Amino acid sequence: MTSASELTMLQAVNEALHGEMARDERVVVLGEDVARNGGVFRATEGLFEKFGEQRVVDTPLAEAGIIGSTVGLAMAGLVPVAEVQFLGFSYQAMHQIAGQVARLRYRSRGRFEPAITIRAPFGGGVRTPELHSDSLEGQLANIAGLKLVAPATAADAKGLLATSVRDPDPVIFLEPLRGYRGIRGEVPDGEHLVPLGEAREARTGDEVVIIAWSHQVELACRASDALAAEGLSVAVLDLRSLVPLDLAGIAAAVDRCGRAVVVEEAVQTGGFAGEVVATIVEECFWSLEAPIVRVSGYDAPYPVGQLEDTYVPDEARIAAAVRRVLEVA
Amino acid sequence: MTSASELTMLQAVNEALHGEMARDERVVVLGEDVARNGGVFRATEGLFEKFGEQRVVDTPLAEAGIIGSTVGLAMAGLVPVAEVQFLGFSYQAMHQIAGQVARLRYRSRGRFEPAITIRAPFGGGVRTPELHSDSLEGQLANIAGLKLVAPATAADAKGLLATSVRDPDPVIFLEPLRGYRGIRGEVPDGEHLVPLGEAREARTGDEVVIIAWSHQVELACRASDALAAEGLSVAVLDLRSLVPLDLAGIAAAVDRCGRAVVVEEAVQTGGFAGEVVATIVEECFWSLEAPIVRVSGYDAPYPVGQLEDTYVPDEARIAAAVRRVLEVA
Amino acid sequence: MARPTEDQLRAILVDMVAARTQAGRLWNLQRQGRVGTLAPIDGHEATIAATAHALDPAEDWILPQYREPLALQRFGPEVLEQYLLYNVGHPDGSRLPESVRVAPLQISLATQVPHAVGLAWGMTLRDEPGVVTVFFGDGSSSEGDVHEAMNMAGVLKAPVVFLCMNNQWAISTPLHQQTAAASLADRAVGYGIPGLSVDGTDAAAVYEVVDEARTRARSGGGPTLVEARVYRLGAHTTADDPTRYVPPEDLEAARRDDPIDRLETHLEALGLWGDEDRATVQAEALTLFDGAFERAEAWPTAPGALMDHCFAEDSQRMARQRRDLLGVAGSSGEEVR
Amino acid sequence: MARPTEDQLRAILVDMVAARTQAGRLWNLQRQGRVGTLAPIDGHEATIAATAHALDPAEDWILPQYREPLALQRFGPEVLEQYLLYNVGHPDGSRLPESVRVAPLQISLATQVPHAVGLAWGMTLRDEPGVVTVFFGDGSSSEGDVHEAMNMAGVLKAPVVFLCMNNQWAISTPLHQQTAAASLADRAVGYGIPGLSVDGTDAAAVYEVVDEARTRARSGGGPTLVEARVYRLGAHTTADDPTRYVPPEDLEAARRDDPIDRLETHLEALGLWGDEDRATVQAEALTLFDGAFERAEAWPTAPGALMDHCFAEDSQRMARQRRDLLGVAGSSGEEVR
Ligand SMILES: Cc1ncc(C[n+]2csc(CCOP(=O)(O)OP(=O)(O)O)c2C)c(N)n1
Ligand SMILES: Cc1ncc(C[n+]2csc(CCOP(=O)(O)OP(=O)(O)O)c2C)c(N)n1
Ligand SMILES: [Mg+2]
Ligand SMILES: [Mg+2]
Repeated sequence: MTSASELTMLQAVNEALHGEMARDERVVVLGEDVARNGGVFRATEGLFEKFGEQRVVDTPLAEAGIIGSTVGLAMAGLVPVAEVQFLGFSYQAMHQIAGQVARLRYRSRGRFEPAITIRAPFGGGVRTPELHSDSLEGQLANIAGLKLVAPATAADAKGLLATSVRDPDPVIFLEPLRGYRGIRGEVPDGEHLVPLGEAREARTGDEVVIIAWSHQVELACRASDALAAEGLSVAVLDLRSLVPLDLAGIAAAVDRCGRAVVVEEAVQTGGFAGEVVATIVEECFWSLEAPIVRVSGYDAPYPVGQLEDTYVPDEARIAAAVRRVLEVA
Repeated sequence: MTSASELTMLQAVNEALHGEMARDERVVVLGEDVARNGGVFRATEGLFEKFGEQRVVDTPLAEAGIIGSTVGLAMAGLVPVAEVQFLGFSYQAMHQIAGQVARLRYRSRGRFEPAITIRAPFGGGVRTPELHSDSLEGQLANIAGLKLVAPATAADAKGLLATSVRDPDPVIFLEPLRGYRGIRGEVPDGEHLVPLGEAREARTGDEVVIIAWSHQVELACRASDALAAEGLSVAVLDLRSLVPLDLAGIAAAVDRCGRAVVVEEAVQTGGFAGEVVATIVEECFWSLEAPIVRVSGYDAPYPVGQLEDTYVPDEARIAAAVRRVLEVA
Repeated sequence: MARPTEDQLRAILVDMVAARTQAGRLWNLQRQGRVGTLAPIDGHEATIAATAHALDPAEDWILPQYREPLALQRFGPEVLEQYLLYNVGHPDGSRLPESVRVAPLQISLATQVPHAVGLAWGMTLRDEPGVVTVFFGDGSSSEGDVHEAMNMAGVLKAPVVFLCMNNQWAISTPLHQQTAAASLADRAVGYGIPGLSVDGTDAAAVYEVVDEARTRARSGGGPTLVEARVYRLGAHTTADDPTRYVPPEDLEAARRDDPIDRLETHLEALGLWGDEDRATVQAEALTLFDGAFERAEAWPTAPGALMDHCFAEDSQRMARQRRDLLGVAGSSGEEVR
Repeated sequence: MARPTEDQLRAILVDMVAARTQAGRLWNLQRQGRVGTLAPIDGHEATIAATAHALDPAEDWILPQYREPLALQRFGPEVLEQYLLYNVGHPDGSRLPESVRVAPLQISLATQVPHAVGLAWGMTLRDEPGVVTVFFGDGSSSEGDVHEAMNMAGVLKAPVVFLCMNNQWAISTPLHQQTAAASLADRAVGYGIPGLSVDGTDAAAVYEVVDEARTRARSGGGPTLVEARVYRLGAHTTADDPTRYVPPEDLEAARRDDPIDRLETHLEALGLWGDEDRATVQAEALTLFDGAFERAEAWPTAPGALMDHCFAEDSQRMARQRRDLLGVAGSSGEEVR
């Protein structure tokens, strides 16, 4: 049996990076302020001291250059783990992410292995300046050739990141800003791997299933617990990875509950929640006893501090949505 | 009564640009090869000769510079109409499109008016090199602050483009490569305006509605006509604009037919068809008599020439989908 | 190229001292949790204030990065007022009145640089005489947008002053890891435009080069790249701990070149400045600040502001979202059938 | 810096003549609709072939834009074979065997330039001796990626040869509208790296500068920017009509400097080249080409190739899509429950 420690998501991410760099010397970490400073959130703390300036590199301030160079590093047989300081700045590198990283294997017909991981913090609730909190999953999921991973717990942050670094395909690894210090939990010591594409039942239940990922899982669980007090049995399905998507896991939960709420923080139109709804309709339309409700951000840019709490879905909005799908006879 | 002429979509786009530049001297056209060469497809033909090098400008080869400069031009009170030579290269400017163009009004709280239009050809079927055919609607629709217009007919190409240029908000105007010369029809002469956000019933019908936009409308209509020969009544709803989306128009069609097929050319996961399905579920779940089926590209990059026809939805795939939603008793 | 008059130098110093004083107050308010993360101005005052004084607020534009507002008094008192509103997290903090030719702060680094080219180009198309000065840091200079913009401006001969504030750091990344260039002004030749490097702690020198660049731009001579060499005397932001990476000896050396001390010494020698002047300016700066901050904290916020100005008019979906939002602000806002 | 030997010059000429000959054949095939849109090599042969001969195919890499393949014989016959497969629209056309250190063509302009930096950097991390040469055009040089890459390479001292093929045009946009720079080599100083401008129609001169840059890179001296000045003698692509914008007199002047004529004259004077040599080379080039093209046209395509190599393993959804695709390839492939 393996021992475990109580860690924050941030510590879990850091532990995974230490573990992977120690395990595989092909792993290199690059990005803005990731070396001497250990990252602006300390996610890469200690790597520079432990693995040296050759493998842990502070790059110039140039996202397209950073992501573009990971393509070349992969061609050289290395395993780059790049940090985009905030997901909103991945836009500066979108041509490299969508047109190059995502297509390196495809274009070369398997000659080059894009074992590239791009880590980026995202999501709101911590009063950041503009473009630091934006949720872009819906946009990234539409780019063929990319995997999209979004852990909700400290254990998964470690296990999914380790798996992502080892994965032969490019992975965008999303780390919730609010979870860095706000989410903590038991994390297995030593090697810990969690497969991509297997959703996790964060709460069991059979009346409604709330489907979520990343920090929204935490909120969904709180809503589920609150509703349990009212005698409602509300399941929470943590997708863990959006690409690959656990079609069977989603179908099983919806078939069982017959009612579903999908939660995300992004702009509603074109968000990934829409994809989840479409998937449910394709997978288990006949099990549906009520329309699926989306709880999301609004069709407006992620706002400044004073309006953040209005924009970001919270426990109350999620609970209200659950009640709504239950009201339908 | 106004006269009309038979034009290709390309001629219609060109006519709209001529009309808007003549009407409003604040309109400036900029992009790669748009001036002396009249655009690589001749969409801007004659503008340089007619309106001069001040208002029709060949820029350096720099998409972020082009789109970024439209923000400043708008701040100066001009009405920039920029061309991105192929939509796939809007990725190079995505940080300017999503973070700047889309937020100019929002960030300045209404001080600056982003009367910016970004035209871009897209879509497959004409054997272009990589990244020339990609459909990015699903990704662009998730960016709050952008309008997204995708005409399917020559008349709409003129009428929607003229409206887009006059619209006070940023508009991404999508022109189907296959439609440039492949789609032709009667186009009103002189001023012709089509409002944004009003879907068009391209075919009437009451058994199934095919929801589509841009070139897929053409294919959907062919499928509808073929199925009509088998005695099936299949409506085709041309969305015309994805943002703003005609919620009422979609609801009316689905309420009437009870069965729907959504067609798009993009990668399936995260494509805009998913948003349409989610919208239908929200708007008229109880009218649905069968699961909505998506006909789309695959979860792989848009392929090279020999595989194009396999990738792009065609009349046969659309018809098969219609039959499938009808099979369900 | 004109040297600043003694009156101008004194006016510049007044703005610099006021900025430094207000920056200290703002830092304390941040520590009290009353304002959000912000980037201190310390060390940058001479470059910003002298640039502002070399420009004409009635015709010229300033496109800032995020460190500049406190030293832009010359462009109007609203710059301070809105900056404080911005810092308390109010959306209207990014709105300046039509009369103030200053753009909102830019968080997405370097994206404002192409904006400057479009704005300057647009002004020439409209036969307006103004020049656009755009600020960006040494770190930002590595972004592709700066390249695309400077090259485009060279071709268009757009009246832009590209003001690269080289404070030696991009958060924890030192200049030598940012670029191998001997000087960031060396970028100019690659665009066929003039490039000048100036000691950014010397207000008079900055005024001169900006005046020269502005004069050239106004006479159709096109853009100029100005590198202002300064040193970031404070933390990158209130969220940063520079002791992790800034060599103390470098910081010490830089403090000895504090732009404010330099100009004070100069003007004291001329008998134009003394302790009382400083005391008065500091007192006035704080009075101004405290009044504006009080108004900023009291400024009302409505949940609907979330959707205001996204589009000129709400879309069908936005109208519903707004209705739900207002109906249940903060508690429930998902889309209702 | 080494001058090419006469044997090397002759070998370079052989490749240039073969390339020009095959380009003509390819153009005709395109006109017959047997291959897709392509970009002719005419006028660029000396720069490409001489560069290839200055490199070591066993250790060095070439990252092309899209005009180069026909003159890269030195890197192996597979370059031509796969290029033809690419031109008939087969996905495998972008695959070269492990032994061939040439990357797939790049359509998204300038994106290959940061790749070169990462690859060169990666090779140094792995203690491999090779140098990476990346081709990009004068138009592409305006893209932000080129700036970010050259700056990063300067800091990392990555062994890269940035080869800017300045053929005076980006489709219809002439160099003077692309940049106000006097020379694209002037960009180098802004990154603290050496910049050389060379007459790209002079094979010997190109060989020398590339050899010099390569030697420096291999000895840890870091990257070099090389501007090769040539003139695009043909259309931008088979879809382009240059008569709309290319001044005939410029084209005429350029034809007088045809790189092939230049080198032929030089080697004829040395008695190393004559009409028979040309005839033989042309004949062999066509035989090689025709054989390869026949195989390319006959190469089988399977609909499943659409999804192959997207991921190492299909996702659940992809597996279904593949099943539907194969079940109903070309006729119906929408997702089935
Ligand atoms: C495009 C982008 N990338 C990264 C960041 C995160 N970030 C904020 S400030 C900063 C350093 C900026 O350095 P510099 O341009 O020199 O300005 P300074 O802070 O030194 O004044 C970074 C990396 C950002 N805001 N935008
Ligand atoms: C990022 C991007 N923008 C635009 C295009 C469309 N395009 C293809 S070739 C070309 C001109 C390229 O000029 P240059 O780099 O000088 O290369 P050349 O064709 O002259 O060899 C353009 C604009 C593209 N392929 N990629
Ligand atoms: Mg700096
Ligand atoms: Mg060129």
